[in-house]
Amino acid sequence: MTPAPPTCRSGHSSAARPRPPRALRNLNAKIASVPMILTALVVFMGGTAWTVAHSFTKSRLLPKWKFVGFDQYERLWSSNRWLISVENLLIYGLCSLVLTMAIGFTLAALLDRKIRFEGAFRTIFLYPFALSFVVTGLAWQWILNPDFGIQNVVRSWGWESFAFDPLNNPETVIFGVLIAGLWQGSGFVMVIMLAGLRGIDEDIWKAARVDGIGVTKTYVRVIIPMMRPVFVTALVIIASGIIKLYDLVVAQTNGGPGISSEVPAKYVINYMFEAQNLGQGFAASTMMLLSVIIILVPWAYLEFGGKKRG
Amino acid sequence: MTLMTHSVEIRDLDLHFGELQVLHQLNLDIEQGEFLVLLGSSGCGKSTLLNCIAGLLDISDGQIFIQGQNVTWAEPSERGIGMVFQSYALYPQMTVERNLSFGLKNARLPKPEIAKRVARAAEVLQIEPLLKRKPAALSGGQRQRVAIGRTLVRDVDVFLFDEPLSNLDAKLRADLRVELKRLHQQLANTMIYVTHDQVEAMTLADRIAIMKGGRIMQLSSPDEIYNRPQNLYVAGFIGSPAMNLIEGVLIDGVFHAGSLALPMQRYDYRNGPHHGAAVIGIRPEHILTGEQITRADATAEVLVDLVEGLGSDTLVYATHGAQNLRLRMDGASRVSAGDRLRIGFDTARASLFDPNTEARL
Amino acid sequence: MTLMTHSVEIRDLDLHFGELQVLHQLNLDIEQGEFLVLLGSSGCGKSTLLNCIAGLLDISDGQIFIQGQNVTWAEPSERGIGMVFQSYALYPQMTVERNLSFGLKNARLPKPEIAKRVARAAEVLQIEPLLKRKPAALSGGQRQRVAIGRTLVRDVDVFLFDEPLSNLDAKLRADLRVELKRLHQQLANTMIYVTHDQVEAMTLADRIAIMKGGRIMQLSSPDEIYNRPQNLYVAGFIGSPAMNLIEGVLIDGVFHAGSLALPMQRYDYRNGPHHGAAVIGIRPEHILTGEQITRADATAEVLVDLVEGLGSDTLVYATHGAQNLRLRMDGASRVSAGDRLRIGFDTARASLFDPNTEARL
Amino acid sequence: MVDLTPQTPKGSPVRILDGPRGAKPKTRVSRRNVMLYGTLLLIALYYLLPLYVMVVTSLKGMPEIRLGNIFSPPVEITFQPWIKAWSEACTGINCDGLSRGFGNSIKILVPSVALSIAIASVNGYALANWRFKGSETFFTILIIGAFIPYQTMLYPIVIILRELKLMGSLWGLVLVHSIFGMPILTLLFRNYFSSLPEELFKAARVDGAGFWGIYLRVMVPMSIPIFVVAMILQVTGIWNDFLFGVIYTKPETYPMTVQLNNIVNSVQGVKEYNVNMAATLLTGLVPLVIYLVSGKLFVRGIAAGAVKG
Amino acid sequence: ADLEVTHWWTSGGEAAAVTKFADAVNGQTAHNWVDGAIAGSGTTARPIIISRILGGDPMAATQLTHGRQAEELIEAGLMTDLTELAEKEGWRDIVNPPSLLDSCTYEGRIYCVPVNIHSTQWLWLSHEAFDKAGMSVPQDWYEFVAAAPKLAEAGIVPLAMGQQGWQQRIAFGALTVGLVDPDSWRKVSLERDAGVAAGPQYAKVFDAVVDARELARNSNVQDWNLATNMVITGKAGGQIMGDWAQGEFTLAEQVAGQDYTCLPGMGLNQIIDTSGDAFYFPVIDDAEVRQAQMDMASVLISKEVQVAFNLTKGSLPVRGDVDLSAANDCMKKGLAILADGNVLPSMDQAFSADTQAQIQDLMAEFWASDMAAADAQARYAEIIADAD
Ligand SMILES: Nc1ncnc2c1ncn2[C@@H]1O[C@H](COP(=O)(O)OP(=O)(O)OP(=O)(O)O)[C@@H](O)[C@H]1O
Ligand SMILES: Nc1ncnc2c1ncn2[C@@H]1O[C@H](COP(=O)(O)OP(=O)(O)OP(=O)(O)O)[C@@H](O)[C@H]1O
Ligand SMILES: [Mg+2]
Ligand SMILES: [Mg+2]
Repeated sequence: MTPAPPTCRSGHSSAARPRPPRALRNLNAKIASVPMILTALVVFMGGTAWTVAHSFTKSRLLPKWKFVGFDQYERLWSSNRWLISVENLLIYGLCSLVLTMAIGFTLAALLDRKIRFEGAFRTIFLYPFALSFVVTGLAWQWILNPDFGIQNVVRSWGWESFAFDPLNNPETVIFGVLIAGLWQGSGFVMVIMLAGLRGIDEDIWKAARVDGIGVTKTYVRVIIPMMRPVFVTALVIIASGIIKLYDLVVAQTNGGPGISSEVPAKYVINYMFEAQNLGQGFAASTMMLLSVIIILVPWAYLEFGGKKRG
Repeated sequence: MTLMTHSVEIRDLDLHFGELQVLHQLNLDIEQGEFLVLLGSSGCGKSTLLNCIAGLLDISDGQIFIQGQNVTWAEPSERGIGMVFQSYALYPQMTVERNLSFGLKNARLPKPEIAKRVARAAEVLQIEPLLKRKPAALSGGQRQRVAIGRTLVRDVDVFLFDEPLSNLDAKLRADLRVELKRLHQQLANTMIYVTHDQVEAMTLADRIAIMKGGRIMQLSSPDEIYNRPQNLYVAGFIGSPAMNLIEGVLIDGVFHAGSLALPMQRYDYRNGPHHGAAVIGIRPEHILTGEQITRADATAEVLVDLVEGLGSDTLVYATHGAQNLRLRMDGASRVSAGDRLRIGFDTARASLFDPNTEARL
Repeated sequence: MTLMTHSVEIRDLDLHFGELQVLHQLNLDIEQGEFLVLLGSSGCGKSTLLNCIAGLLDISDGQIFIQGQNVTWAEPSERGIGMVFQSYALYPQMTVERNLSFGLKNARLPKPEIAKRVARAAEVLQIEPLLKRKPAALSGGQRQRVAIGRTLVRDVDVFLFDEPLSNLDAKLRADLRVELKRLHQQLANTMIYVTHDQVEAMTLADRIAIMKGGRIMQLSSPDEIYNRPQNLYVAGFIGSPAMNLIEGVLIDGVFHAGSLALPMQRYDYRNGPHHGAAVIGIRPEHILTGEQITRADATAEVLVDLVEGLGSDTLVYATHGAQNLRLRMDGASRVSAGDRLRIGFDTARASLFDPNTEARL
Repeated sequence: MVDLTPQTPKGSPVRILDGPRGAKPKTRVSRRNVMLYGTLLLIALYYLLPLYVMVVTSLKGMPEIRLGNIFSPPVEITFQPWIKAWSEACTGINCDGLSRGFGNSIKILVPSVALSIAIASVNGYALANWRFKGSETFFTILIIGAFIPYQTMLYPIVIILRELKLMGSLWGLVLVHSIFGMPILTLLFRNYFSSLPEELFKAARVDGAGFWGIYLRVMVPMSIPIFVVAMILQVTGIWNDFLFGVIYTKPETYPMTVQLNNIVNSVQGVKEYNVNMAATLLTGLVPLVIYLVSGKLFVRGIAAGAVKG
Repeated sequence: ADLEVTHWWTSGGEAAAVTKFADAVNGQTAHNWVDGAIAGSGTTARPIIISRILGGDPMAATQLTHGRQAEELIEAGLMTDLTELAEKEGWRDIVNPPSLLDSCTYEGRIYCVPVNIHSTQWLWLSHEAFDKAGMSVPQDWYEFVAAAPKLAEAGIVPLAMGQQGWQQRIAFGALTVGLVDPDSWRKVSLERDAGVAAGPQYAKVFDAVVDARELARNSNVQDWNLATNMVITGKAGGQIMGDWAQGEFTLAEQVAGQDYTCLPGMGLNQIIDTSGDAFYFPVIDDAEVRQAQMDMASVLISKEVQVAFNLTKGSLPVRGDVDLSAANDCMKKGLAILADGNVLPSMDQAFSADTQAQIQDLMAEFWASDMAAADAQARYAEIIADAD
């Protein structure tokens, strides 16, 4: 279509454009990534480094360079409240992980059974996710209140000895928090699971039916193992929420009764601002970070660093 | 009815998806050990029919018998059928061995029996070295074999295949086609096979059912389908390049179309001679050229428009007046666009159709 | 270097993905107006090569010239190429018209010029009625045409196609193949076409480049490739069913394999006669049967193992001692498994290879 | 393995075309359905309970609340608590309820959502289609950042904002929301853009579109579902945020949640549960409505962006 | 100029009191009080206030508990020096007790305006409750403990206690001041004498807390004012709470001595501490605002405003020279103790926030568990030994 190239072209390399230097290749992408790079380096890395560095100081109300070595950590790990916080987080985290997954998956599986009113059910299970933890905490604090909540109602039906008062018992309070946490978080996990289920090859179901494998068994032995990546996604999302657990506890129990429902994030906040012992707060948050990194780095490496896309 | 039953019988099968009727009063008898291929263009209801037979879809009306048992309401696993899917639907997290044995374990067969059957299937399909691998570590062809193996171990009467080769590349497809054919000769089970690949259908089938819009258009042997299509749809559908279809009129046993006049004396009419409007169908390879032209009942000269050399054959697109003609010639032929070519018609191998009913004359 | 340049020239092209070297010191000259097909099995680097030419992949070493310009480091849009993808890659949210004009708008062409070119392309491709539709409302074939149109409007020198037909069903594929061929005759642009479908390659190409593991194994006309493969790989790769390859030994111009003795007097050696181990390759259709057997240089008797009727042809799988043979016979042949069949060899059309170097003798 | 002799049917030697025919009879109340819907309804009840309690309580007067049962419907419906929560409740010396927080929340919400989505989508696009050396490393750091409890970052961010002279301004808060929304949103967008056919991207490059041209003209119009998901997540997150809203702004621009906290935590004699509930509901209304309206899109978008196989 | 003021006075009585300040500022100066109330006590408010100041966008004035909280901010030069104004108005002469001004002083300069005196050592008793149980109102802590079983019999919660750490800490502090002799108290609180903290004097306190824990077993309210409300309505016999509880009684129109009784120092040691609130003025680089800050400081400490504010809030004014004839019974008790000079430094002055937080954690744990008095005392002694 175009005319033949001009006749007087002597050699090939005359118009050759040199290989562009490395730094300038993909320049626009690099420019566009500046916010991400800044956030990653300055805010997350820088902020973290700053925090870790100050955890070795005797900072009080204001950050100060008064180096005290591992003093803050020693005190941290000898603090009863911190130990209880960690224990609570472990209990809550473990239960929350397992139960959120279980509930989320069960709901998704139920909804995936081609039922009527799927939209309505889905909305009902999902709406708590739209509410803040503060709201969730308040609502459940109230429902679990023995004087006018569930216990009171059941008693008013005539079952006088009925007792359901998780929030005022140090042994059970964390499970009271768990009830609210599950209520809020499982809907979102359900959506993720549902999306995952919808992605499963229809033929697998048919194959299982022809093989005579029951629905439950198909889920357990075939579908769930196939959804590994979905579970990993859900796991990461839930886990990141668990570590940050703070608002819910503050709104629902404020750490009480006593210190029996304290959690690490709350410890951090209280020591940073109320006790005005930044060093202690930073030491606690460094411990939290450390555990996050131990769990996460291998995962992130596998997920993002290792394999390359075509 | 005799005591001798068909392997699969389908009676007056109807299937709706909501408003949409996908299968219409469909009847089909399949013999013991027969290899039946369901062929049709996309969306004609092939998979739907197969799923009805398997019990994976609840039918709207009609009955289904397998080995003489009414299985209309039976569960898929109780029908004595096995199914191989297009995507194979292997359980990805289980080894090949577990894939094969999973159904049996579920049916609570004794361990030694399971081991025996798995070993047997692995032997038949030559997948013994793969037993410990997971599906992800298998090639397409190997996966396909495992999928068949999963059906094999269950000792079923009827094998159902839904386009089991269409995900593979051409070479592998050709190889596996041959293997499948051998397997059928060895096992002699009834097999129902869905495809939209004509080559597969022609090579594999004992009988082919050509479907269109939820109805069976013709159910015959591949040879019959190819050489004696029962209606225009089948005629146009089967064969690549497609049959040349020329509209004209049949007067006193001679077919006239434009300047063409083909004496149809040697034509084998279905219901005796016919007069009036007709469509003649002639396959590209039944248009004779070169020395063979002596065998022709009539000849004509055409203008070559385009030539495609396939190596083994040469396809020639030519025109005769306003009429486009496709010819298949020998791979060694040296024709090129613009040439004028003398061709001959072998009317005995042609087909005639009524343009109104579209049925074969 | 002459003043008259090739359309595309590739010099010593290397490409790595990390550790993996995908293209190895590849050289390729493509003439003005040539239709070049890159053919090879999956993963051999066809798409990679095409992407390098298009500038969509940064090469590791070497140079690329288009119309005599060194475009090794030019942006894709500056190379004077257009590309049609397997999935067509139409912009789903734009109408056909916007799809066509997108590239021109990016190049800031004046509005009237854009309109003119879009109209022209739409006319050539006969998609005028579709201009206001979105891609989702088009059939596969129509989409394909729009994808070509997008390239057409840009008035480029070289068209690149990456398996543009492989997403279509068999029938449509055949039709579009013919259309594409016509289009090339009409436009006379240089076209580089990637496929792994032999039929496409054979029918479309002026020259075919057979690739394997990032290297070009043979670059010749389809006829040459089919009838005079340069090495064992090409011989085995091209042709369906594949060429019969028989190992034996060449002694005094006679090829011996088991009880078979084929006089190779009529064979056209590349470098003069050869002695010692050799592999003979004979295409299924060059094994003669029936009356043609008189033309044969040697005959043998085989046992028919499996017969596949394709309608137009019949494929016969047979054995001669331990040797498996594939034969292609006429569609009307009546052979069945178990038959004994007399066959003849046309040695002039056979190929001989050195089993060590794998090269043609 | 296969018996080639034809089988005689079991039972009657003469097989007639009898037995079941037509569609398998399905009772509407099969055991399976009872189980299925029963379970669903039960769980739905658990999920609805708090909402029900909040609504019912917000419509009762205080005397009725004190009488006890939180589950009983209001005898006498009163909207007074809603009015009070919206425009009368006091914090400190201001008695104008949530109403003034609402406008602020909107003012914070709109630019925050817009900016955070804009940044994250461009980042995701660069990561998916224009990788460069180190891009994945930065991304990994970013993702780990998603796990850092916000509270630990309060001080460093205060310092950053101080250096940028953005402390206390609306834009400071917008920036903070963009930073903390970035990890998850970038992940979503990156996964989504990766799932789009790469050929489209290549086609656009051949067509001469540059980095921004492809993003704006090709990618964005194709990515509505994921933009919807991102929007929903951000609206929920930012609307419900209390911590940043209160720390990085000042009283004139306090968002609704701060007002809510003030109302709920300012106990005046007795806790006015009805007002608290009304205030809570009012605050949650915006995200709730968004969820109700766009639930289906949300699931679709999640399927496209978060769950990769 | 607009003066943005942050504070956490949001309960009914508190809000009414702060309105007096706002009215005074708006009325007596040309400036405008912009209220920045943050509910949820100092825990919520303090991080906000501190971040704002550190972030370079401070409010014009803020409430802080005086004592050691602001020391570092002053040190960092973030707070406005009020010395000039103080000298001009002679604060050193009018502020009573003078220790209040000392708390505002850092290296000889004055940085805050004390606005009230709060004492935390009060036992509030409900007449209605004791009437119901058919008893007379007890006169000290031990009598109260003795009366408890009868209250419980009558279905009354003997001791109302909000289940929040700071309330438990205050109760502990109150019992300490009430039960321990002042010398021992000083040894522990000011000299960090861990030996005394572990000794028999303090053992009494921990036993008393064990008693209190028992008495409050059925009190399951969270907020202090809800606990106060139990006393007001006769659902509870008594409550240990600071003098700000007075505001709630006033709001409920109860009359001291008639509807309720207040016992400073648990009715044992007639001593109170003098903590209180103060206003600080962060440095703002704007002359107009700086002037406004001075004007506001001057208004806050002026006579009429002090009276109006403290009467509403239930706290004591920081000036000895005001007329409090309108004060009620309880306030007068407090004033009398003040006048006698039976005052101790407040906890905020004695301990750093960090140490207080540790004590609070200990108390929270102690109240909610069955920890033995001896164990708690041992841990308390440890905290004292490490205190700074
Ligand atoms: N679950 C379903 N709901 C509604 N319509 C359906 C459903 N499954 C299939 N159909 C419709 O029924 C018709 C037949 O579908 P079927 O899958 O049997 O076609 P097919 O012949 O297998 O086609 P293909 O070759 O593409 O697989 C189609 O028109 C299809 O749209
Ligand atoms: N981005 C990539 N990173 C790493 N390896 C790649 C990438 N793209 C392709 N490859 C590898 O390069 C080789 C050639 O790939 P290419 O896509 O060119 O094959 P192809 O010949 O086009 O195959 P197909 O017919 O399947 O399209 C393959 O082994 C492939 O795995
Ligand atoms: Mg199908
Ligand atoms: Mg490719």
